[in-house]
Amino acid sequence: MEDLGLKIFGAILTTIMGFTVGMTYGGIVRKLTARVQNRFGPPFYQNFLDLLKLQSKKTNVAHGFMGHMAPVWIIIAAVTVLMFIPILNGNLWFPNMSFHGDLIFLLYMMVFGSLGMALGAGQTGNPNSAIGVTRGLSQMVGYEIPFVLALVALMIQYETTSIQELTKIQHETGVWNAFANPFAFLAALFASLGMFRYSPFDIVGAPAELASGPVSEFGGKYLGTMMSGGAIFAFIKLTLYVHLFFGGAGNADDSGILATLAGIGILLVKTFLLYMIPVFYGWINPRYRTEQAIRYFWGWPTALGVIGVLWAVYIN
Amino acid sequence: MNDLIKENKLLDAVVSAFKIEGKVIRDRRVEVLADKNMVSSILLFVKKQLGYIHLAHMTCVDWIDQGEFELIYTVYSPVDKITIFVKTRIDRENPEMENIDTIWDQANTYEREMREMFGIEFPGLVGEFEFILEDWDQIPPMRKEFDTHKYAAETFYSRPGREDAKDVREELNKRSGAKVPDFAKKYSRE
Amino acid sequence: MENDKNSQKIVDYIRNFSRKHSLFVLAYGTGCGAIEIPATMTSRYDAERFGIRGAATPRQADVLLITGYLSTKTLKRVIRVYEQMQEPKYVIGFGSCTINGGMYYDSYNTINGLDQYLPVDVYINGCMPRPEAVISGFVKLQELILAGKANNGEKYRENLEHYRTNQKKIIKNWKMPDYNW
Amino acid sequence: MNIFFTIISLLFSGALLVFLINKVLPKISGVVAFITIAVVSALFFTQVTVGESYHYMVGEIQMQFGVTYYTYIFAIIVLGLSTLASLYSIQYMQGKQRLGFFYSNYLLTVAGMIGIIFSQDFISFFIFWEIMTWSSYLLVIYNGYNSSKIGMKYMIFSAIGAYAMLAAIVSIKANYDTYIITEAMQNGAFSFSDHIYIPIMLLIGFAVKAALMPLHVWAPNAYSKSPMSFTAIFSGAMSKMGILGMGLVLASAYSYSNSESGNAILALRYTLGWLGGITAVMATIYALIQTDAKKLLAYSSVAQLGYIIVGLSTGTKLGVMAALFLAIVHGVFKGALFMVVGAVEKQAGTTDMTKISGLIRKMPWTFFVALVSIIALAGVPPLGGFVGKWMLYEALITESNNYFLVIVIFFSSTAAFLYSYRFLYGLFLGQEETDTAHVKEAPITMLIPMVILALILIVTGAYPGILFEPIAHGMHYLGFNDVNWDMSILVNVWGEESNMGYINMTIGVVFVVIFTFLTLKGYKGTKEVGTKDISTGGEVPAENENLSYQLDYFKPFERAAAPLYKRSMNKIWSDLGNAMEALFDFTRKIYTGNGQTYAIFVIIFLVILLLLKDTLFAN
Repeated sequence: MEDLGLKIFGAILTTIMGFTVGMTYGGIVRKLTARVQNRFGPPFYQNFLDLLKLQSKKTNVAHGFMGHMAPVWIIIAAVTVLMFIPILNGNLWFPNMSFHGDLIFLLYMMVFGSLGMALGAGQTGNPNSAIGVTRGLSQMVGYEIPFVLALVALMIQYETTSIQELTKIQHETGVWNAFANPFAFLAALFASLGMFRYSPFDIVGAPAELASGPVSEFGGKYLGTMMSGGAIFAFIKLTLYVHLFFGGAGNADDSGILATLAGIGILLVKTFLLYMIPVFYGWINPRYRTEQAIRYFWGWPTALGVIGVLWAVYIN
Repeated sequence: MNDLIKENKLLDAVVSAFKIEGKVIRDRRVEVLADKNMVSSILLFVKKQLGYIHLAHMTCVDWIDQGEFELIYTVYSPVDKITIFVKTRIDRENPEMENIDTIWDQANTYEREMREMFGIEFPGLVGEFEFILEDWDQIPPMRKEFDTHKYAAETFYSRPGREDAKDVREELNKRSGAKVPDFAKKYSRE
Repeated sequence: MENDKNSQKIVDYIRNFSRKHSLFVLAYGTGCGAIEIPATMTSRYDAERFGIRGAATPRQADVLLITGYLSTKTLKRVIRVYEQMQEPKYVIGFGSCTINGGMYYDSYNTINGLDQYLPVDVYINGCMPRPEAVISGFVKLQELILAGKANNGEKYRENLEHYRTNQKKIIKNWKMPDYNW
Repeated sequence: MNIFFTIISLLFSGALLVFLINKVLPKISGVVAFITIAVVSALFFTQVTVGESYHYMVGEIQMQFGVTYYTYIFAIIVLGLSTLASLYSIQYMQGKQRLGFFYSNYLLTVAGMIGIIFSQDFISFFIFWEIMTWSSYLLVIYNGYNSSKIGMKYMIFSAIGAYAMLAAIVSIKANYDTYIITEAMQNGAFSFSDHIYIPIMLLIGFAVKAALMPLHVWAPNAYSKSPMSFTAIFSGAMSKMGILGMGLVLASAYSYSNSESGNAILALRYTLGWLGGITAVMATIYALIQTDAKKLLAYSSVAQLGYIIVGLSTGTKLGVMAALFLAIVHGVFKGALFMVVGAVEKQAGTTDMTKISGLIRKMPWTFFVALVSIIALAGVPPLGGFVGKWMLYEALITESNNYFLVIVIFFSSTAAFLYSYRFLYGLFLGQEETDTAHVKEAPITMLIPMVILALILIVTGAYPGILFEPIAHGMHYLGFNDVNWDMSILVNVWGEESNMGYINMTIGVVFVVIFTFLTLKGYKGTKEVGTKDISTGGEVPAENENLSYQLDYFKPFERAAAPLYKRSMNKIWSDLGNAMEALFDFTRKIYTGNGQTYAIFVIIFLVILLLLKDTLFAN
C-alpha cells in the first residue's frame, strides 16, 4: 500500500513543482522583458505576489455555473495532464501514470482546459470574451497542424505512441530526437510559438482591443486560479517538449537524492532554454491578426512537418 | 503684394447674385452678411457654382445686447484656397434656423450642438436630442444669461480654499511689479 | 484560527504585503492627464518595478485612476466602473481637477472634488503631475495598504446612501441598473 | 411464426394501427408508436438468440432471416435509439399536423431498419432497404412544400444507390448463383478477383446512406429539415445501415487482401480512406460556418460518418473496432444532440443561433445533455468519443501505413472544436436575450431520453468494455479473431495497454478536490450576477440591447481557409443535373407531334436496316 502512498506523494510533489516552476518562469520572463526594454522591472517573484493578491480578494463575481467552473476545468486539465507527463523518467519520486498512446491522450486533454475556459468565458456574456475565444480556437487549429505532424513523425519513426518509450529510445540511442528528426523538431518548435501565446500570437487576449479577451470578466480568485493553471500548463508543454525532443532528464536507474536533484537541474536548464525561444521571438515581433497567424502556421511549419513525416517514413 | 483679385471676384459673384453686402477681410478671407432666409441658397450657390465644397465650421455667437444670435457658416474652397464666412443674424427670443444638413452632412453635428448649447431650433433635424449634455434641465448653457459660475457653485461641491480666487494675470503683475495693461483690466473679474 | 490574534495579524500582514506589491491599475483616461500614464509605465519611470501594471477590465483591477477632470456625463460611467471592481479597491484622484475642479472649477459640466462621489484614497495634485509625482502617489497608496488603512471599499458600501445622494444630485435621471449592488 | 416475423409484423401492424388510431384520437398515436417500439425492443433483447436463422422459399428464391453477432451491434443502435426517440417524440410532435402520417412512417422506417438487420439474403435486404428509404423520404418532406426539393434530392441519390445495389445483386445471382449473403461472401463475390464492379456497386449503394463524398449532398438539408425526433434516428441509426453494409463488403474483401487481388483491395482501402477523410474535413469546415444549429449538427454528422468510414477503410483489427465503436457512440451523442436541438426548437421557437442565446439558465438540463454530448463529439477525454478517436489514431498510425490520413483526420477533429463551441455558445451561452425570457425547461418526457443518452455516454467513457463485448463478437463474425479487450483497458496492436479507468479516476479525484477547494474557500465573497453586468467601458447596456456575438463567428478562420470554401459538391451536382436536363430537352425535340416526321423516321429506319442487313443479320 505504501506504493500508492508514494504515488500520491509524488503526484502532489509533481503538482507543486510544476506550479512553482511555471510561475517563476513567468516572473523571470517579465523581468527579462523589462531589462530588454531598459527598465528595472518587477522582481522575479512578482507572479506569486499577484496570485496571492488575487486569491485574497474579498469579493468575487461569477456569471453563473460555467463561469464559476471555468478555472476548475483548467486546473483539472492541468493536473491531469501533469499526472501523465514523465517529469524525470523512471524516477521513483516523480511517478506518472504513463500508458501507451498517452501522447494522443495528452493532445486532447490539453484542449479540455481551454474548452472549459471557453465555456466559462462564453457564459459571462461579454462579447469580447467570445471574440477572444473564437480567435484562440482558430489559432489553435492553426498551430495544431505542424505540432501533430511533428508528433506523428516521431510516432512513425519509433513506432510507439508513448512518451516514456520515446524518451527511453533517446536514452538508448543517445541521439536526441531534435537531431534524429530535425524537420519534425523545427515544426514542433514553430508550433510552440503559438502554443505559448507570446507575441506575435497574443491576439487572443489583446488587452487594448479585446479587454484581455476570454478572461475579461474574471477577477479575484478565478483569475488567480486561471493564472496557476496557466503556469502549470506552461511547465507541462516545456517538459513535454524536453521529453519528446531533448532526451528528457534524470537517470532512469538511480533515484537517489543527488541523482534526482541533478535530473531536476538538467530539466530546469533545458526547459528554460526552450522557454526562451518563444519569448525571444516575441520581443522582436509585432502582433499578427488571426488569419495571418493561421496562414503562418499552415505555411512553412506545416511544410517542415510534412518533410519530417516523409523523413521518418523513408529515411529511417 | 497681391491685390486680392480672387477675393474680390468671389465677393462680387456672391454680392451681385444675392444683392447683399459683404467685404473682403484680408487675403483669403471673405465675409458676407445675409438674411436668414437667403443663407441656404447662398450656401448652395457657393457650393455648386463657385466650388466652395467644404463646410469647414459652423458656429453661433450670442449678441445678448442686440438680442440676436449670429450664425457663421465657414465655407472653404480647396481650389482657390479662399474661406468665405456667411454670417446671419436670427432673433434671440424664439431662435429658429433652417436646417442645412441636406447640403452638407457634417452640418448635422454642428446643428445638434447648437440646438443643445444655444437652444436654436433646426426644423427637420435628425438625431436624438441628447448629444453632448446628458439630462440637462437648465437653460442652454452657452447662452450668456446662464451664469455658469453660480450654477457650478450651487450644483457642485466646491472645496474651501478657492474663496480668494484671484485673477492670475493681476497677481503675476503685482508680484513682478509691472502695471496692468488696459486690455487686461477689461477682462479682470472685479 | 479567527480568534487567534497573532496568527490573524500575520495573515493580514501577508495579505496586505501582497496587495501592496501588486496593483492592477485601471486608468480611466479622462481629460489631459491620460497622457502621463504611458510615460509612467515606460522605461524611463518604469512603474512596473513597484508591481504596478495595467488592468484591462474593472473585474481584474485594484486601483481606479481618475486622470483629470470629470464631466458629469463621465461620472456616471466612472461610478459604474468603480462598482464593478472587486474589493479591496482603491481610487487615486489625479490632477487638481479631481481635487477642486482645477481650471474648470466654474464649469457648468465638470465636478469639483471627486471625493464627494467616490471614496478617494490618494490625491495627486498638480496640473499636470509629472510621472515622478504619480509614482510618489502610488508609493503613498502602498504605505496605506501595508498599514491596512486603505479600506475605502467597505466605507463606500457602508455610506452608500451618502454617496448616492451626492451622485444623484448631479446625475439627474438615475438610470443606473440596480444589479451593481 | 418465429420471432423475426413477429417483430417485423408487429412493426408493420403498429404502423397501420397508428394510422387508424390517429383518425379517432390523435393524442395517443405517439404513445402507441412508443409502446410498439418498446415492445419490439423488449422482444428482441429477450427472445432473439443470436446466430439462429430461418430459411424460406418464395418461388425458388431462398430467403433467410436471422441475427448475426455483427448485425446485433446495429440492432442495439437502432432499437435503443428509436425507443428513446419515440418516447421523446410524444411531446415533441404534440400539436403538429398529420401525426398518423408521421408515426406510421416512423414505424415503417424502424421496420425497414430492423428488416435490414434481420435479412440475410439480398432480396429481402433490398426490399427492406427500399421500405426504409421510401418511408424516410416521406418523413423528410413532412414539413411540406419548402422541403420537397430537399426530399427530391434525397430521393434521387437514394435511387442512384438503390439501382447500383440492385445491379450488384442481380449480377451476384448471375455469377455466383446465390442470394444468401454469407454464401456470396464465401464464394468470393467481394474478392475483387473477378467482377470487381460487384463490391464497388454495393459500396456505392451503401455510401449513399452513409453520406460519403461525393454522395453526401443530400444529407445536410435532409437531416436539418425533417422533424428532429426523426432526425435523431435518421442521422443516428439509419446512416449506420450504410456502415453495416460497407462493413460486410469490406470485411470479406480484406480477408482476401493477401491474395492476387491484394492490390485492388489496397487501392480500394486508400480510396475509401481518403474519401472518408475528405468528407470529414469538408463537412467540418462547412459545419463551422453555419448559423442554424440543425444545419451545423447535420454537417457534423456527415463528418463523423467520415471518421467511421476511415476506420473501416483501414481494414485492421483496431480500425474496424474503432469504426464500430464510433458508430455506436455517434448514434448516441448525435441522437442526444438532435434531441437537444429539438427541445430548443420546441421551447424557443427557433434554432437560428443568431436569434437566440443564453438559454443555459432557462434550460439547465438540456444544457447538461448538450455539454456531455459535445464533449463526446469533440473526442475530449473522459467520454466515449475519445476512446473511439484514440483507437482510430492508433489504428492509422500503428497498423495501417496511411500517415497523412492521420493529419487530415486530426485537422478535422481539431476544427470540430470550433463548431462544438459554436453550438454551445450559440444556443446556451452568451447574453440572455429579452425575447427568450419566456423560455422554460423542456418537458420531462423529452428530458428523460436525453439524460439517459448522456448517462450512457458517461458510462461508456469510463468503461468502454461494455461496448467492446458485442463489438468483439461482431468482429469475430467479420473474421477478425482474438480481439483482446478488458472492462476499462484498451489494447492496441502491440498488446500495449491504455487504462481508461485510471484517466477517469484521476479526473474525478482532481475535479472533486479542486471544486470543493474553490467553492469552500472564499465562497462567501462570491456573488452571481446577470449577463448584463459586464465591463462595457462603463456604459450601461440597455435592456433590449443585443450584446451577443453571433454573426460571422469564425470569420478569421474563414479568411484563412478561404481556398477550402471555394468549390462545393452541391454546385457540381446541380451543374450535372442542368446538363442532363439540356440533353433530355434536346432528345425531346424529335417528337415534333407531326405525323409526317414520324413517317420519315420510320422510312429512314427501314432504309438503314436494308443497307446494313448483311452486317446485322449475318449467319
